[in-house]
Amino acid sequence: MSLPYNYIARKIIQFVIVFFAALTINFVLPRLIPGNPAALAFESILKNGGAGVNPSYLHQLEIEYGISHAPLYVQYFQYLINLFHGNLGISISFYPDPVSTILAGALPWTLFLVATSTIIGFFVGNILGRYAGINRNTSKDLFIDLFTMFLASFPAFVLGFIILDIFAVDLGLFPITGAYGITANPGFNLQFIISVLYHSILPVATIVLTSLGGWVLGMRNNMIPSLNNDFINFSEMLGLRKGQITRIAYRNAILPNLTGFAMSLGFSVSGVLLEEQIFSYPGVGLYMVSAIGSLDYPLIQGIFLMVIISVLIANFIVDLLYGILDPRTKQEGR
Amino acid sequence: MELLATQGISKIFTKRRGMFGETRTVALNDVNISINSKEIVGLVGASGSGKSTLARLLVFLYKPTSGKLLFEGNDITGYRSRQIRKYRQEVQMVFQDPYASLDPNHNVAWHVRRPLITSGYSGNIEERVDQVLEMVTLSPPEYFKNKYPHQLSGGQRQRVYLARALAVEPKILIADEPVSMLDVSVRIEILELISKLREELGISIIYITHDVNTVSLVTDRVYVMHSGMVVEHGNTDDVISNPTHKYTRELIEAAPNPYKRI
Amino acid sequence: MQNNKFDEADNKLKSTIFIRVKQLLSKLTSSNILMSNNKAKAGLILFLSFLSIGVVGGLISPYNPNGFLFGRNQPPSYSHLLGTTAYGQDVFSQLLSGAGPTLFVGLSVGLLATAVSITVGVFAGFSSERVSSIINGIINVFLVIPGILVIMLLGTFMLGANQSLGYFPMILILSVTGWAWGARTFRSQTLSIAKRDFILSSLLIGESRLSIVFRQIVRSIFPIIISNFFFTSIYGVMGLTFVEYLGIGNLLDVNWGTMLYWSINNEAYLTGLWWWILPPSIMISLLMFSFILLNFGIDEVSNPSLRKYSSVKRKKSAVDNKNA
Amino acid sequence: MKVFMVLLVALIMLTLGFASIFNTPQSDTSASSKAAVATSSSIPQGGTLYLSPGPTPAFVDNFNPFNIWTTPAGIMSLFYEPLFQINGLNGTVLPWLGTNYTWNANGTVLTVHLRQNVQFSNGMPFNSSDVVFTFNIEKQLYGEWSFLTKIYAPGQYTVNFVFQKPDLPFLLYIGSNFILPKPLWQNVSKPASSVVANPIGTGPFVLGNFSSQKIVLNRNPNYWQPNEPHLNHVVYIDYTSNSALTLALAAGQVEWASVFSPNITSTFVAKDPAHNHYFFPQGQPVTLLTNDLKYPLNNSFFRQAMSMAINRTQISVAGEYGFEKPSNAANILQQQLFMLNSTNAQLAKSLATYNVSAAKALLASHGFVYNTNTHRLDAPNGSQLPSMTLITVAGWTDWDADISIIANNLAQIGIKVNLVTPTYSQTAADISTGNFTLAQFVAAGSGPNPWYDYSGLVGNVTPVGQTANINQERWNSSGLGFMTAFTNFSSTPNVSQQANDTNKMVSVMLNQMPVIPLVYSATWYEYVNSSIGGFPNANNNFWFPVPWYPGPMEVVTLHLYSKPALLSQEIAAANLLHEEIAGAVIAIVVVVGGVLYTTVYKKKKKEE
Repeated sequence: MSLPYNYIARKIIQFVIVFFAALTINFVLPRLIPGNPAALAFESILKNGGAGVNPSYLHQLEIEYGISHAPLYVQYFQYLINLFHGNLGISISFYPDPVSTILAGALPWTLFLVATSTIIGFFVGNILGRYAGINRNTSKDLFIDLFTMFLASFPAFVLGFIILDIFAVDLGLFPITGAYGITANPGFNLQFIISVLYHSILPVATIVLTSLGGWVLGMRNNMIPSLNNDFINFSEMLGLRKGQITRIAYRNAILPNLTGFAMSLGFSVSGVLLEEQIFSYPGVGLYMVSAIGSLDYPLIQGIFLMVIISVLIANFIVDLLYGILDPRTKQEGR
Repeated sequence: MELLATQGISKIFTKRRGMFGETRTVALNDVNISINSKEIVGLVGASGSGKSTLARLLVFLYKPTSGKLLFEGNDITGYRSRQIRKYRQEVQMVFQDPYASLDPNHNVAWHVRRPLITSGYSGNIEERVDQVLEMVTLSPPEYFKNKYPHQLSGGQRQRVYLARALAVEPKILIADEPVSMLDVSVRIEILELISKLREELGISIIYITHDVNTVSLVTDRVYVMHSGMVVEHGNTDDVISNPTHKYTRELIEAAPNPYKRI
Repeated sequence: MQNNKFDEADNKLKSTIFIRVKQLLSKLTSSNILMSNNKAKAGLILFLSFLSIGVVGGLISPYNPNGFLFGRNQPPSYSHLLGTTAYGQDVFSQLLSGAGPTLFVGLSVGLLATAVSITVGVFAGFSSERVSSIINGIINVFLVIPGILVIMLLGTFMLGANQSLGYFPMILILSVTGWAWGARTFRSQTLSIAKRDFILSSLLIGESRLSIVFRQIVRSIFPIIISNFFFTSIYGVMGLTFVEYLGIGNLLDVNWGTMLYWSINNEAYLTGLWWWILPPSIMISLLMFSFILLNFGIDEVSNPSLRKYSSVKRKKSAVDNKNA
Repeated sequence: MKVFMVLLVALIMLTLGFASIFNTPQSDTSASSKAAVATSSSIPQGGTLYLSPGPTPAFVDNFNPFNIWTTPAGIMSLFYEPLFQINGLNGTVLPWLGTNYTWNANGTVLTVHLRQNVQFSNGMPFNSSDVVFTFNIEKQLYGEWSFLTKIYAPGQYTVNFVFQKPDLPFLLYIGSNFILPKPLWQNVSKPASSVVANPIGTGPFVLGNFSSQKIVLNRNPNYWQPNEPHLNHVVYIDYTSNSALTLALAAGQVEWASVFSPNITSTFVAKDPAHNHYFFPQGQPVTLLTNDLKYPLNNSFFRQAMSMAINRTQISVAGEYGFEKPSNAANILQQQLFMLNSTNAQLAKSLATYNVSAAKALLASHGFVYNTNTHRLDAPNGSQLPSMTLITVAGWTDWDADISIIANNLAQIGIKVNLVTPTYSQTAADISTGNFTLAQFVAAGSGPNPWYDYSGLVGNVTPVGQTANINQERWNSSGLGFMTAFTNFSSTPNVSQQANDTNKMVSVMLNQMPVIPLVYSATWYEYVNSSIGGFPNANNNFWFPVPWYPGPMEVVTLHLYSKPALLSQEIAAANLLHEEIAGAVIAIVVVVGGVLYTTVYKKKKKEE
């Protein structure tokens, strides 16, 4: 099970390059948004009769918000230096809280949703896709394909709202908002864990439903050639039972779908950020909207960075996993 | 007259391993070959002997690690893209696998027409296409022109490819195992066609193969290659009947006798 | 005389165009790519009907889609087939008028992003190893960054700054976030094709790289390009609804995305105005469904592995299928 | 987006505080030193108030009094207290930590007498050193009290504020500032950005328990007001979206909130009409900003005609769900209309009345003729009037709907309007730099009198391209007699003189219409009085009723009490318990189902 040094080295280099590219994009993008948060705040104060406010207050605000008029490259190096010290800056809209504190509270919820829904989606989708692949070109296959595809193409947020309305509001079976009940005390206790699981059911279910289509189709399309290949035909001739043959084909088909697993993480995160708003789930998706609304650069950057790092690390892990599972990487490395 | 020659050509492939390490494979080591006009030269060797590398080097698909390429007495080793393109009109290559060397999305006429267009052929292109197809005994040309590769047999495909290579009237044709993937019955036809083309068009041919039998059929001279080196060369009949190198003898002994077999 | 000459040339031109079109049509029908497959057939019919609604929808909509003309929150009736919104607009008219822009954005994103993917992907696959790996790195960056973040950021920037450009900024943003998947596919496909003998052969014949790319590589991966076009168009439609849902598009345009935005912001799901929120959702879903079906069909026809598959005859069957 | 709305309104309300300056007597006034909130000892002690000032992603464990607007806004006023509580609606002053105040003869020294026997929640005594320290550190930090030359304490319970020049208005700015305990803050180097997890102040509540979704406050047993607070606990609950908060209100999980919900009657009130209530006080007008430097908007008659062509009732009903009432044309608050003389009142009404023919006639009298063929307006020189672009903030759905109505309205008099909805920051930037033609925005200020309303509309005319913080419509008010009245108003305490100046200003304003007011902006306020009593309502709007506004929030909270019958029942908690049980059952079912499935699946596999 050892991996070639070559392969790991290449993956690490790739990781670092992508990481730096992401860092740079992260630096540039927020600065594209027009407007200056300090000026906005100052103007509102002034217009609304804040005659007692000294003009130097604007400068004061800028300093406090960490807005710099230094040349971009100086800001960029400052940004990198701060990052290496783990300093993501101070949030503007949640002043004076450090961005790292806010993210420490929000990111775990997002990661929890992403992990749960991706894993459940992957397994359920693969099981359905396997079933569809075995029964290819039958009405079962058609039904599974069409149904999951229809769900995948239904606007995700509308589905979220409809599910919320039916199960939480009308039937009252599930909570409307939050990641845990207000009587639960965060910590490692049974009530809290149950509460968290209970609150995550609707969001996770929605994300799983919308992501199922891709998994099912991918698995089905990998399963069919895998069932048709020579080795399987040969095994069939040797008189292996159907179940065994299916299992062999499944093992061959799941490998390409695993790459999809890594690549789809970015997509999954998008879906989760969206559903967080609908289910009022306190992850980074909620902060993202409010941060953009209030031009909170440090928070926007922090969110961006944390999400990208998470996705990158997940990708890296899946890459390594793939390397272990697929013997061919030992020779080719790709 | 010496048309194309190599002087001490070597080719070393380096492959990176990890961040700093690398492995070196010597594919060609100090190879000297030459070909005169209107001559068919054979390159014989087992797979891995470097004969295909040499062929690709001759058409600039690889660059030599050291040594010189001489064409009509000029050193062409340092040619750049424009010169290479011009040179390639003089030296064409036929591939081993006729199933892979034709674009499945284009018909026969396209394959023959394109080299004419890119080389700026001044005459009537369609007439020339017909002419070339006739030349490789694909007649009537009208019948074949609109066929797609998958509608042709292996032998026909190899003829189409020959037509494509010959359309620009090259001086040298490099045939890299042109018949090894064909049925035995078709092999002789293609080889006869190659010999005929030499007579009719007066071009030189480098015939690369691992099959000692076919070499003796068509070539004037032969180079025997082993582990990236030329181990023996001379007139084909001399080499075959009187091999001096141990490796050549092994090669000849290993070759199946077609008459014995069937 | 002069006129005749021109007419002749004109006629000749016309006839060549005519012949070309005829060839294309006959190719399409004879190749049966779309007709041999039931899924593709259903998808095509669905898509064509959407296309026709998109073209004429604005003209046949019974009322001004943006006018505050009627009573508020009226359920469906004979005069208002799909009821009215909380602002007193006719939902049916909005649905019809909104089809055009929705399709336009979706298909434009499909076209633009696919064009970018082809350029980047094929270029990366058909250039030196170093350039190829650099481009691959760039593609990976775009793949890894969750699109929603970029859409939000670029959306607040571009849509705010350049709204007079209509849907163009939106198409641009969605293309920026949507090209990488295609480029990745095209790159790997090109990499495998570029190694084949027939590409080498063309290089030896003296074809320029550009000519090889357009005459041979693009042609070889054409089914994948079409498939990618449909997927990117799906992304375009999804992206449109998504951008509008976030409220960073121009909310006063009528399209299915803005319809959802307004219905959701007026809590149509809570107050039982199903006729406001469901029709655009279902239309979007059906439109994307038609894309998926088309894609399905093309995939099944062009991807031999989804049919009977045998590795011995792999090359042959691949070739056969491309020309079937 | 709505966070900004809240912030904006918050800042506007801050002004309300300033504004009351002019209604307060200038000298020797001393408020009574009795307990601040008139309470009856018969009100029972106990109960819990659940509230949410507005949606926010999560609470942050920081109660730094330098950032009183951080979420959940309003909570600071339950920990920290000001010298005086000022009613933004009518200017009434309640003595709080200060018992009374006096001005010296020329109005440059303000003396405030402090309440004795007040303790901070950690037991430290409150005295003048805390007040002096608070103001001085804020002066250093923000340059905030730059109009004060000196703050000093002549005695342990007396503080003097020395002004640079007579600045009577700022009394109440000083009065509503939170006072911090000096011993705890004097060694903090960066007080504004330090994290305060354990807030210490003189307020009625102390922090009990914090989590990012819930903050529990406990009664301060040593609070200086007798019998106060009536409530044992105040619980802030986090809701992350408007709709979630609305649903929580409807379910009775929250009893006091400030949230916008378009269908409040069906989603909230209808669920329990006896106890679920809302009341939206009307604030300053939302305006259609015209760029007064641009042709043809540089003509006052043109602006007047546009005003008459706009159907404010339609905007109010269709765009604003009837929550925001049509505005008058004079750009002043609803409750100030009584100040107008009959001429002005008549004009303020007629210019804001939807009258297409009058608008057309007014334009025609100046040569702008409605062309019945093109349905566009032709300028006096015969050319067609170019179309105009109207911008407003994307995502502020009510305004986005409003501009659509305005465009329809203006089309009727032949003005073609293109609609664009940039982001908030872009809109604000475009308006301040003058790169706009028409915009829907709040331009006016607000306060108990028109002087404040107008303060945002006058000033130097900034050229297009340069940033203007006030007078963003770029109206040239000089030479019209407006500025004279404006200055006179601010320098006189005489009420009849003020009324006179007001009518002069209003008259100019109506004739000029530098901006076109549309509807009064509403402040969202919902409450559930099933278990908690004492909420302000439309009939008894005794104090500003929103939970996010720090000063008033405390006054209202001290008025709230738990209804006796429900004291022993913690209804909300009971509901939640129920929910937890349901959750546990479902979670168990899911887990057991999963385990069963996998075992069965494995078994099957083995059989194969």
